This record gives sequence, structure tokens and C-alpha cells, in this order.
Amino acid sequence: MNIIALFVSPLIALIAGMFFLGLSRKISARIQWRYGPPIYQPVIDVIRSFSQKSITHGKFFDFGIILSLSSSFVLILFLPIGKLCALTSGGLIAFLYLMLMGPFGIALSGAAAANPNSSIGISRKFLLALAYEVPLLLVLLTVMTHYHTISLVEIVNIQANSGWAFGSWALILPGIAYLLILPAILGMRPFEVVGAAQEISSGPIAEFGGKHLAFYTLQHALHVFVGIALFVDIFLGGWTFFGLLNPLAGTVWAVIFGIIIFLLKMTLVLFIGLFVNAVYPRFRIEQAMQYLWKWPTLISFVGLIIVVLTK
Amino acid sequence: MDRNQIGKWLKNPGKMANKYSFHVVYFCTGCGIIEVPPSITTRWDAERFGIIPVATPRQANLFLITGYVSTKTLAAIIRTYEQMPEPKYTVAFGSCPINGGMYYDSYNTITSLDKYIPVDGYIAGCMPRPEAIFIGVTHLWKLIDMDKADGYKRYREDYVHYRANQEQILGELDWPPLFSKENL
Amino acid sequence: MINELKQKLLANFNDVQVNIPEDNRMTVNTKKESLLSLVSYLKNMGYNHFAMLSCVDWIDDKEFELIYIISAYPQDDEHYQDKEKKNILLKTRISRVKAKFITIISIFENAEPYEREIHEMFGIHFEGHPRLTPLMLERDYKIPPFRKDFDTNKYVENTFGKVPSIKERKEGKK
Amino acid sequence: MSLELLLIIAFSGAFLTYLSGKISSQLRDGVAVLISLGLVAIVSFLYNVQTETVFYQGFFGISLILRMNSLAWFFAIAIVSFTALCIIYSLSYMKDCERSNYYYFMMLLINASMLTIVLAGDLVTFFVAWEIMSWSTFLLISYNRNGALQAGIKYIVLSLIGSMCMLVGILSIYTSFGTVNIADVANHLTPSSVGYKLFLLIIFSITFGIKNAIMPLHTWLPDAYAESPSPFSAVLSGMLTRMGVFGFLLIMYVIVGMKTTLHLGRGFLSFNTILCWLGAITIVIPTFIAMLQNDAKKLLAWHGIGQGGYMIVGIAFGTSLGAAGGIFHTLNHATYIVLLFLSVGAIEYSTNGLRDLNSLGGLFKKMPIAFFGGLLGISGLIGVPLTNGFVSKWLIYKTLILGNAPFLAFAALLGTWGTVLSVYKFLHNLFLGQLPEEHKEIKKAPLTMQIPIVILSFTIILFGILPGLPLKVINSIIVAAGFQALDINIWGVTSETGTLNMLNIFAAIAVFGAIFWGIFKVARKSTPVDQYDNYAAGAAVPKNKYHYTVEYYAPFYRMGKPFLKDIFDMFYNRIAEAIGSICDSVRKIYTGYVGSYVMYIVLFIASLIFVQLTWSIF
Amino acid sequence: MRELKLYFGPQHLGMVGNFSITLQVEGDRIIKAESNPGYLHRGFEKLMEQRTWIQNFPLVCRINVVEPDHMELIYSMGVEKLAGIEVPERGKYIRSIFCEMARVASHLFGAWAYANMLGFDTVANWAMYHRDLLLDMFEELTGARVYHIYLRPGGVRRDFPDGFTDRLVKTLHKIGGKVPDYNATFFENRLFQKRAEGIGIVTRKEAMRMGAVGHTLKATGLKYDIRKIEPYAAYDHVDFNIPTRTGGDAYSRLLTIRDDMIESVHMIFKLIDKMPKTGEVYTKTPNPFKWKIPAGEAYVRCESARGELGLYMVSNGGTNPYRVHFNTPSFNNGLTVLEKALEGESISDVGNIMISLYVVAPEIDR
Repeated sequence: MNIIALFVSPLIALIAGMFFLGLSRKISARIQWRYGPPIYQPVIDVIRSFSQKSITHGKFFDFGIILSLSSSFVLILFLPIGKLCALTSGGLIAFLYLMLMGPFGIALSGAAAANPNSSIGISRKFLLALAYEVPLLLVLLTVMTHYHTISLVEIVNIQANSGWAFGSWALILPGIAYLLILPAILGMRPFEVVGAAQEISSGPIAEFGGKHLAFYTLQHALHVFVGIALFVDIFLGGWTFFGLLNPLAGTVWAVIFGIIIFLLKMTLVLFIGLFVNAVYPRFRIEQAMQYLWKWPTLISFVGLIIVVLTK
Repeated sequence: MDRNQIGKWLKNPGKMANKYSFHVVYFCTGCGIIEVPPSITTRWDAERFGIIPVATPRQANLFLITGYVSTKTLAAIIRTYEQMPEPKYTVAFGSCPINGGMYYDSYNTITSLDKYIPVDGYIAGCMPRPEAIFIGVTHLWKLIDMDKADGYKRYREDYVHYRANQEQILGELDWPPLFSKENL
Repeated sequence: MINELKQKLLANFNDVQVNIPEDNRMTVNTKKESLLSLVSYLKNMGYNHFAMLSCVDWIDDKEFELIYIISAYPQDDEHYQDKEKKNILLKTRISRVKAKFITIISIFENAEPYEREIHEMFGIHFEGHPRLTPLMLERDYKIPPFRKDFDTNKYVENTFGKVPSIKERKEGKK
Repeated sequence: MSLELLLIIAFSGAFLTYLSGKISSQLRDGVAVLISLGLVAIVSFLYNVQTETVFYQGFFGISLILRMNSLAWFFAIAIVSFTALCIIYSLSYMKDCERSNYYYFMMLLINASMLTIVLAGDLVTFFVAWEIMSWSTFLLISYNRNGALQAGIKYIVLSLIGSMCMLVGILSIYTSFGTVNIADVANHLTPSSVGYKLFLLIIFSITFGIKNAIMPLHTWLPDAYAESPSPFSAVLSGMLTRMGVFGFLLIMYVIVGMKTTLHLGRGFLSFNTILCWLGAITIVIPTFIAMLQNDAKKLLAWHGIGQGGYMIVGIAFGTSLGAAGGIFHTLNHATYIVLLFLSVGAIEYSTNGLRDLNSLGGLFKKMPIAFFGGLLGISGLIGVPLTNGFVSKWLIYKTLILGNAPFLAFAALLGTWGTVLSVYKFLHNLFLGQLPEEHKEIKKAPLTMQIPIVILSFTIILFGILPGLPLKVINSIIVAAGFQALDINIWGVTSETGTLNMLNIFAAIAVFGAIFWGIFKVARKSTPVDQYDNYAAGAAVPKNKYHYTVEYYAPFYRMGKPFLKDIFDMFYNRIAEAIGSICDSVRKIYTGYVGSYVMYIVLFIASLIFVQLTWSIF
Repeated sequence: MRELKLYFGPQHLGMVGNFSITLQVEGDRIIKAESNPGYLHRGFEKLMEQRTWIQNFPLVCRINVVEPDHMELIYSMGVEKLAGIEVPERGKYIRSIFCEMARVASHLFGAWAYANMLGFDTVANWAMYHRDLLLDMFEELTGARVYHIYLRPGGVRRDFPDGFTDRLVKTLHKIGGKVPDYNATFFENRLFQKRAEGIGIVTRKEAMRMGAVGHTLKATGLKYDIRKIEPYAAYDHVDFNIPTRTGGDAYSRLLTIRDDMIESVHMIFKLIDKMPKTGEVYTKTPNPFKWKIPAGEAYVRCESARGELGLYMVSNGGTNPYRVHFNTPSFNNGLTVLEKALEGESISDVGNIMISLYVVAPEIDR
């Protein structure tokens, strides 16, 4: 099982991530009264980027982006996609750290480009990360404390037995907090401060072209996938769907349908993000930080206190 | 996607992807830019053909020269063009870049653009309507298919001459040549 | 009202000629020495909006004519007085050779870009201007382009016309 | 090899170095390196040795004892190896400095005294060595005079307070039990009252808290780190400050005993909970203050404080994972902070003393070794997977989360995210971005400076991928302290609630890295361009003005500056001023600034005695 | 190394027009901003001296791409004043309607630009769509989408076609019906409000000192509008308000622009009602190639969408103008006021401030 997951789950994540990128462009277009690009447009973009002759600002410029993409793929291995989960070592803590490495790689690469637009973008990226990390850590700690485990797989498995976390009264507040910070994790408006094209010329990727851009796009796709998948895994019970898969338990079909259910749930969550994305302008970075440190943090803090007190 | 194109896709994915994913460098070089926002928004929606504006030339492969080019802009255009990764295409808008248009006697606008950077296609008119942009783009597709949109290759081959022309107008350029001997 | 102003100007300044060609314009011709004091006088009179600075090259007279157009912002939000409807065209002439004049930035702050533009286009040096750097042009034209003796056709022919096409250059044409 | 010989070599080596410096500087360099490397060799031979020797009997009838166990060995090997690396590094760093004889003498003296501290089997030896260490540290901190002297005075005053506390504690132990032998004291202490144990814990905690810079007692540290010569900053931050951790381990787990320490008090009022929370505060606040720093060494110094918090949290939380994490973190912290200080030192060396984060940039092409040192150093500091910092932090987080202390875990994790921000700024402003014109031609860092950087970089990766190596020793330490043993293999830790296996993380990263590196190579080759061929909105890139350094996290600074002041430092200064004004009345006796501090010390000790008296009533 | 030079434009996604602002930045605060125009300089005023009075119309409209009509208007007014031509009554009304349409189109373009600047794609798309509906009306009337060349000395080129006014009213109603949506998602969106409030403040005193015009001034509460002060075309026949705000910040300016747009639409309705149903729309002028205008000078001004637009024109009795000088609102707002307004602001607000000051680059460069 693990061996299969090792090969299959990055593939699923990549395809689904690109699909989500395409879908988000299509849906945004429809909200804006447009027809929108074909849903496979991001794939064409990636192929185009690969076919272009990029520039490099030195070895480190290349190293950062490779590090970023490969660690994003490593991250996928730690994520239960449906019933697939290749690696479990380190649990959610290692997951959190690995989640950091993708942006960190891009930050290294962007800074090696010696472009202040990139540097400002990275500074915003880290500040935004710090801002949403506060409620996110509280949320994850609440979940880990509640289920008394640091393993993601176990969290999903417990939910399979005892119902979705989002449905249980103790974890509803963290769930809401996660939904509130989801646009920030995905880098969507109103938190699209990092690659603010009209302000700092698309920020960290200002100097990326050709294969560097292609790598970045893939990394971004994976990032979107991870951001949503984490929510689905932690709060919406991963592959579970009210015992629908119980009759199939143990067969290959359970795995396949599990993945399908998982992806459907992710699409649903993505839609919520897209509708928020469509009707809000960009925050200024300090406004974003103030917002994230106000409501989501408060809600998740209350959630954590409730969980600690009822423990 | 057209089913007839699958063969082409398999044969040369890079070329096909370049055709269907024009990332336009957003540079209002002249008044023609006024028709770019309509063409990328609701009414004409260029994104259905994969055309979207991007922030920096590094990510782009299509350069729309939207109108007349003053000498001050010419420097910026050359710089931007040189920063675009290959393959890259240039489409000039309106009559001004062709021969100076109505500014044929202006002391600050150049008369024909293709003396300074290679231009792959022209969209005539002042201004060209948004439909004309799409016709221009479809024409560019044909040119790419026929491998005739080779401006970047010409630029590489004749870089010495292009550079000489640029320097004749702009004086000493404050950036080193794009193609040194080993780069060619 | 406008005649009052005319009388006041004539009384206070001895080398001005005031014309009132139509209702809302008043032309004041003055010597270049008294322009600065005239401008500040008008500002104190309530004409606090410096609309523009223009320049005409009277090549036959070998003189530049500088035109300062000054009007007034409304004082009252609801009713407009006569003052706001007036435009005062202050005119003065300076020599075309080694043209220079004094800046009025100390009186009207927004004269700065106008003076820069005139400096660039006509080659008039404004003494006391903090940055007479090029505004629009980066090229060095021998004659400032807005002067009447600058022939654009000839200039275009000599600069842009002489650039060979790439084909010609490849074939060795200089 | 007996322990006395070790110390004799250590101490006499210091004097020998000084004397040989009088003859020739090359000879002195050679002796210094030989002595320090020799100590490394000797200590490493003592691996797994459990011994105890009485080396002097006549001191008021107290027998002075040296002993070797796993705890002592762990610290001893760390001390001698890091000092040896720093000595090697100093060879070229201190080449053109004056008073370098004195510098080497002090370095080796500190080395010897630290060695004595960890080997001490009784409190008197411990105290004497502690004093030698404090004083020689003071002399070396103020090596650069001027600002350094201020920093040194601040350090020594706080150190004196600590020493006085310790003296009070030792005297109290001696009067109570008539012995200062640590093992005997531990035995005697078991039946004594809770109040007395608490008194001892508090009074020693003040000593070690000052040394380890726990939050309200940290004020000496930033200036001291920033002002002293870089190799010594490395020793200071890497090992010397961590003598505090050793002290905590000694007092909490050895003298008072693990079981007693963990059950003193109830709930929030228990000793270890309070210490945990002090540690948590020490993690969070200094880390965020570090973000505001513009001096590379000061930034690292504040991180030095912050990382100390992790160790305290780990040790004070008192689970086997936590203790192991805390001890392991001490080693890891030493590795990367020494590396970082040495990297900064290399920059200082190459740019003639520049370490301002706002005036450098783009050095990664000019100083690749220092850059990779810096990169791995900050990776370790953050705790990026595959570096050693990750393992120890993981151990601490895990025990905090599963030990139902989510708020402590939150503080620790938040500290990590703050660390990411500030160390990225460090890396970015120094090494990445635009290279200033004046640094286009800089002198290369010599080999003797590069070797320690390379060795330490390698160590970070080694301990990151094979954490089992040091954890094996640490396991024996915590077992000796009475904890349950960890299930350790070479790749990581196994336990029923989540295992850590660095092998599969390493393999995954290696495989994916190789795949994408391959794809990257196979894809169209990219053209290298120089830093001036850059996107500048169509304009030419300006020279020296195209690097975003100043106030890197400007929005955060604007928000956080009112809250992130070093209030304790201001508080102490105000107290000092107040006492100074009181002392004005007795100015005939006490004159000057130091006097007020002495008065302060006296008052402080009086208050401590008062505390003891109140506690003994209970 | 302390200072950072950042280029905002010319090649920048946030830059509307070919214009450049060089920023000196510390942290993310702007210490000093320097406008750098001239990328679009074509030397219009020189070129116009070489063309006949009528030949200049194609040039004149290209001075401002976003709303060429007021340029045509002011040039016509200048020629009329020099040559002493009167405009027939219906011609005046048509001129006013035409200019107000142009104002609405321009403001919709401004809304697009502002929304686009904040990454507000949805609203940006809507605004551009609605502007296009209006451009369709222009196209029907003049045959061109952008450069209409509809006004001419002595009136307008041709009369409204049959039923044009009805279709115009219908289009305007269609656009007006979306105003609540715009308000909800854009103008009164709390996030947007937060983003735009308090940035780029220009107080009334400063604005008057720096010679600001247009919405920069109106947003400080000063009703400086040439349509009221010195009515031209048919503006003295209708009754309209000048919307003002008191904040002086970007948000106030934008709301002023919105209110101005709504006011313009109402004005168009009023003008259509009041317009004489029949009559000449232009006065005949001589053969354009031989048309000599008596020597003299004229200064005319009108209120374009961006503020006071002035034209100083000199004739020496020839077939060509002797000197033409446009005083465009962006020249002042973009060079003097913008530099001041940007000082001390955050780099994320450069574009917002620039657009809220309604700077259009070709107007500056000419």
C-alpha cells in the first residue's frame, strides 16, 4: 500500500492541483461574466514555460526552486490523500515544517535574483505566513490535543469511526477558524499580497521565467492542493463519507472511491475560497496581519481553551 | 481542443503551447493600450485563447507594442524585449510603429520599429479594434505554425546590426550586449 | 470689479499695460523686471490659482513671450464670485539670445514642472529653479524643439530617416 | 588517563600558550591548536568512562572531587571540540589584532574552566571554576574596549549576582549537611523539607538562569555577544552560556533529583511549570526582538536567548522525550550558532568589520563557504528537516503536545516561525540580493576559517540525518537521571504515538531532489545573467540601490515596535539609576557606577535570605 | 546601501499609461517620489504648428486616450473664439451630451483602473464591460470607438441619428441599474474602504497651494468646476450639482468620481429633455485648406473628466496655428500633487494614489 502511494499520491496531487488552478481560473471568469480559459490552460502554460529559454542568476537561483518543488512533493507523501499515505514519520509536526520548505525554497531563489520586488514579496510572504500561522498552529494544536495524537493518518482514522471533526461540537470553532484563514494559506484575495502584480510585479517570481516559472507553477499547484487537503483531512474526515465506503472495506475500490470523495470535498472547499476571492480586493499586508490576528486567532484560541478544559 | 491538433501537440508540444498560451508583457507603449483592457475583460475575454497579461517580461512570450514609440520608450522597449525569454513574439499595433503614422514628422518618435527590434506582425489601424487584436493573434498562430514568427531568431542572428541601429538613435546604451560571442 | 483691478494695477505698477479684451480675460503686459512683484501682488489680491505658464517664440522679434495665466479658486462653496471667472494673462518678453528668467516657485509652487517644461522645450533658463533636469526628453537636441527655428522634418530625416533597415545594414550600407 | 591530568593540561596549556606568545606568534598558534586538539583527543578517549577521583583533600577538610559520567562527558566533548574549532578559526581571524597572546590565553583558560565545571564532583570546585570562567569571560568580552567594556561590566555584574546566589546556596548546603560532594548532597537532600529544596532550586535557578539568559535575567547577553570577537562570541553562545543548562541539569536532576523536582508544587504553581513558562516566554519574546535587529551578531545573540528557552522548556517539562530534546538541543544549538557566528566573522574579516545588515548584500557569490555555513546554520536554527535542529525541536514539540501542554507547544512553534522570519532576513541581507560595488573585490577568507565552517556544516547534516548518534549518549544521561529510556535507533526515535524516522524523510527529499534536478538539467538550458540584467520596470538597474534591506519586515516593525522593547533591560537600568541616586548620599564611601550595582547585589541577597526565612516558616 | 530605488513604471502592471515614478524607499515607506514623464512625448504642440487648423483634429484627440472628446471640445472652442464663430443651440446641446458621455466612459475606465489596481478583477471586468456599452453608442454616433473626431469648430460633425437618444437613455439605464451592485461590491465594500481610506491625503490648503484641479480639489470640498464657473456649451441651461467630499484621501476622490458619474448621467437625461428637437448642429466654416484665422490669442478652458483643461492658442493670421499650448489637468496633478501625495505612503498604495489622482500619462507628455 505504501509503495503504491509513494508513486500514486504525488501524481494525484499534481493533476488535482493543476486542475484546481484551471478550475479557479474558469470559475473566476464565470463570476466576471467571461467565458474563461479552457480548464487545462495551466498545463499549456507549464508546457510553454518549459519550452522557453530561461535566465539564471547563478546556481543558487536554480537550487532554491528545485528545493521548493521537491520538498513540496515530499510534503504530499506525508499527506493522506484518501486512504493513500506514503510516509507517516514525524506526524503533523514534520508536516508543518515541510510545509514551510516550499515557500522557503522560493524565498531563497527569489532573493538570489537580486530584485527588490522579489525581496518585498518574500518579506510579505513570510509576514503573511507568520500571521496565518498563529491561528493555524492553534487550530492544529487543538485538533492534536483533542485526538491526542500527532499523526495525520490517525486523525483521519479516528474521524472515520467517530464522525467528522467539523461536525463535533468541540472542534467546530477551529474548523471555522481554518476556513477563515484558508484564503490566506492559498494566497487568494483578499490575502493576495505576496504576488501582488500591480504593486510589486508579482513579487517573488518577478525574475522567474522559463523552467523556473514552470517549477513555480507546479509548486503553486501543489501548495493549493495541500492547503485544501489539510482542511479536508483534519476537519472533513478525509476519505470518509457517512459510511458510504463501509461495504467496500478492504478492496481496491474503497481506495479509489476514497480518493474520489476526497477530491470532491476538496473541490467544494475550493469553491468557498473562490467566491471569497471574487468579491474582495487585496488587503494591505498590515491589514491582513491585523485581520488574521483578530478573528481567526480569537476563535481558534477559544476553541483550544474549550478543548483543554473538556479534556 | 481540436482533435486534429493532437498530432501537432505530440510532435512539437513547445510550439503548440507557445501558440495557445500567450503571456503578454503589459507595457502601455502608446495609445493602442486603450483597447487592451476591453479585449482582456468581459466583452472580448482574451483569456479563452490563453492570452493574459503578466507583470514582468521574464514570464512573457508576447510583446504587444501598442502604438507609437518615442525614443525614451524605445530604450525601455528594447530592455524589456531583451529580458523576455525565447521564443518570444512581437506584435506592433497601429500604423505608427510601421512608418511613423501620423507622427511621421515628430522629433521624438521613431518612424519604423523593425529597425530596432524584430517585429513578427503588425495590426494596422488607429486604433485597431479589439477584434483586430484577435485577428492579429490568430495570424500569429499561423505564422508560428509555419515557423515564420522568427523575430527572436533574427534578433539573435543580426544582433550586431540591431544593436548598431539602437545605438545610432539612443547613443551609448547603459546595458551590456545581450548576446556576447559565446552566447550566440 | 475688473476695472477696479485694472486701476489698482496701473496705480501700483508704472510699466504695465492692461487690456480687457473680453469679459473673462485680462491681459497684462509688463516688463520682465516687475513680473515677479506683479505675480505676488496678484496672489495677495486673491488670484491664488496658477493655471499655466506658456511661452511663444516670436522669432521675427527675436524675443520669447512668457505668458503666466493666473485665476482664482472659489472662496465660497456655493456661490461663485466674479473673481473666479477671471483669467489674468500676464505677459512679458525676454530676449531670445541666452534666454533666462527668474523662477516664480517661491510664489506658486506648481510652477515648477511648467518651468521645467519651458526650459526643456524653449531653452529658457529659470534662475533659482531647484531642478532644471530634463522632464520629457532624454535626447539632446541642438536647438530646443519648440523654437521656431527647429525644423522637425529636417530633424526626422536626419536622425530617424538615416537609420538603415537591418537588411540594408547587413548589406553593408552605413 | 586521569581527570587531573586532563585539567592540568588544560590549565597549563593556557599559560604555556601565553608564554610561547612572548617568543613567537607562530609558536603560540601552534601550541594553542595543539593543546585544544589534544584536549579533544583526550576527552574523546574518555567515552563511556565512569570514574571519580579526589584530587585535593585539605581544603577545610572538604575533599575536592572530579568525576566523569555520561552527562559530564557529553558536555566536555562539546566544549573542547567547539573551542578547538574556534581556536583554529581564530588563527587567521585574530592575526592582525593586538593583544592576541592575551586572547589565546583567555580562550584556553575559559576552555579549561568550563571543563572543570562539568567535571566537578563537588560544589566548591564547581564554584571556583565557575568564578574563573565568569571573570575570564568578562575580560574577553571587553577585549575590544569602548562599547565592549560596557557590555563586559553588565555581564560581570549580573554574573556576580549569580555567583553570590550560588555561594549562598553552597554555604547553606554545607552548613546543613556538612558536605559539598554532589552525590552526598543528593542523598542528604532526599529526606529534607520541600521548602528547603525549593529554596535551593530557586537560588540555583537564579545563578543558572542568569548564565543561560532566561527571560528576565537575559540583559547581559545581546551586548556581550555582539561586542566580543567573533570566535569568542561563538564559544560564548555555543557552550559558555549553556553552562546554565548544565547547571539546571545538575541541580534539577542530580542534586534535587528528577522525581522531587517534578512534584514540587501543584498545577500552575509547581516549580517546573513556572520554569517551563519562563522558558516559553524566553522563546517567544527574544525571537521577535531579534527581528528588529540590524546588527548581524546582535540578531544571533537574541536568537541565542530564544533558543535557550527551548532547552529550558524541554528540561523543565520533565519527560524523557523533553529532557532528551532539551539536552540534544543544547548540542544542536551550539553547532549552528557557532557556525553562524563563524560565518558572520568571515564576513567581518572580508569586509573589514562590517556586520550591519543594511549595508551588505549579494555575498553568496563571493563567499560561497561562508554562505553555505550561514544557510545550513539558519536551517538548523529554524529546524528545517534534515538538519539537527529539527530533531531536537521535534522531540520537544511532541512531548509538549502529547503532554497536554498545547499552550507551551504553541509558544514553542510560534517561536520557530518568528525564527524563520528573522534568520531569513539575516541570510537575505548579508548573502543574497544585490552585491554592492565596493564588495566586488573582497579578500577571500583563508582556509583556517573555512575548515571549521565546513566541519560544522557537515555536523549539522550528520546529526540531522543520523540523530541516533548523539541521542545514544543523551539516552544514557536521561536514564542516569531516572527517566525512562527512549527507544532509539540510528535514524531517529520510535514510540507508539508517532515515530520520527529521518531516513525516509531524507530518502524522499533525496529522491525528489534528484528527480527534479534531473528534469531541471534536461530542460532547456538557461542563460546566466549578471545582477544588473534585472527587471526594473524597463529602466536600468541602479548600482548599489537595488537591494531591499532596511526594515525588512517594515509592516511588522510598525505594529510590533511598541511591544517589543527590552523592558527588563530598561527596568534594570532604572533600578541601577535609582540605587545610584540613593548611593549619592553615601558617596564618600561608594563612588561611581559599579558601586550602585554592588549595593544592588547586597539588597538582592538580603531579599533572598528573606525569602528563605519566609519559606522555612512554612 | 540604505536607500532603495524602486521603479514604478513604465513597464509595470500597476501603471496605467506609459509613465514612470521613481521611488526612494526605506522599509516599505516612500521617502521621496519623482515623477518621470515623457515616454509618450510626441511634441504635439510643435506638430500642430505645422498643420492647418482642421488637420489638427486627429492630433488633438490623441492627447488624451481615455477621453479624447474634451480635447476636441477645447480645441474647437479655441478656434471658435479666435475666428469668432458661434455654435447653434442644438449643436451646443449635442456637445454637452457628447462630453458627458465621454465623462462617464472615462470614469468607468477609472473605476476599472482602480479596481484592477487592488486586484479586484470582478469589478474591473464589469466596469470595462459597461464602458464598452457606452463606446458602442459612440461608435454609432461617430463611427469610431475611441478617437471620435466628432466635434468641430462651429458645432458637431453631424446630427444624432434617429432614435439615438432613446438608445442612449436605455444604455445609461442599463449601466445605472448596476450602480447598487457596484456600491455593494466596490465603493462601499468594507475591505475596499479600509484599503483606500486615509491614503494619499491632500488637504484643501495643500491642494490649493499646489494648484490642484479636478477631483483632487473636489474631494477636499472645494466646488471648483469650470462648467459652473464659466459655463460653455449648454451647461448654463441645465441645473446640476458638483459632488464633493471632505476627506481629501483616495477614497473621497473615488467617491467623488462615482458621484460625478451619476450626476453626469442625470445631466444627460436633463439635456436630452431640454434639447431643441430640430435645428442646425454646426455653423459652416470656410474651405479648411485655405481657412485663415485672424491674428490674436485665446485662452479657453473647460472641465474635462480630470479637471480644468486649458488651451492657450495664438494665431498670426495664417492657415496654421502659431502656437498651441494645452494645460492639462494631469500635468499638475501628476507632477506636483502626485509627488507630494506619495511621500510617506506605503509602496502598496502607489498605484491607488496615482489613479485616484486620475493621472493619465499622455496628457502630461503631449
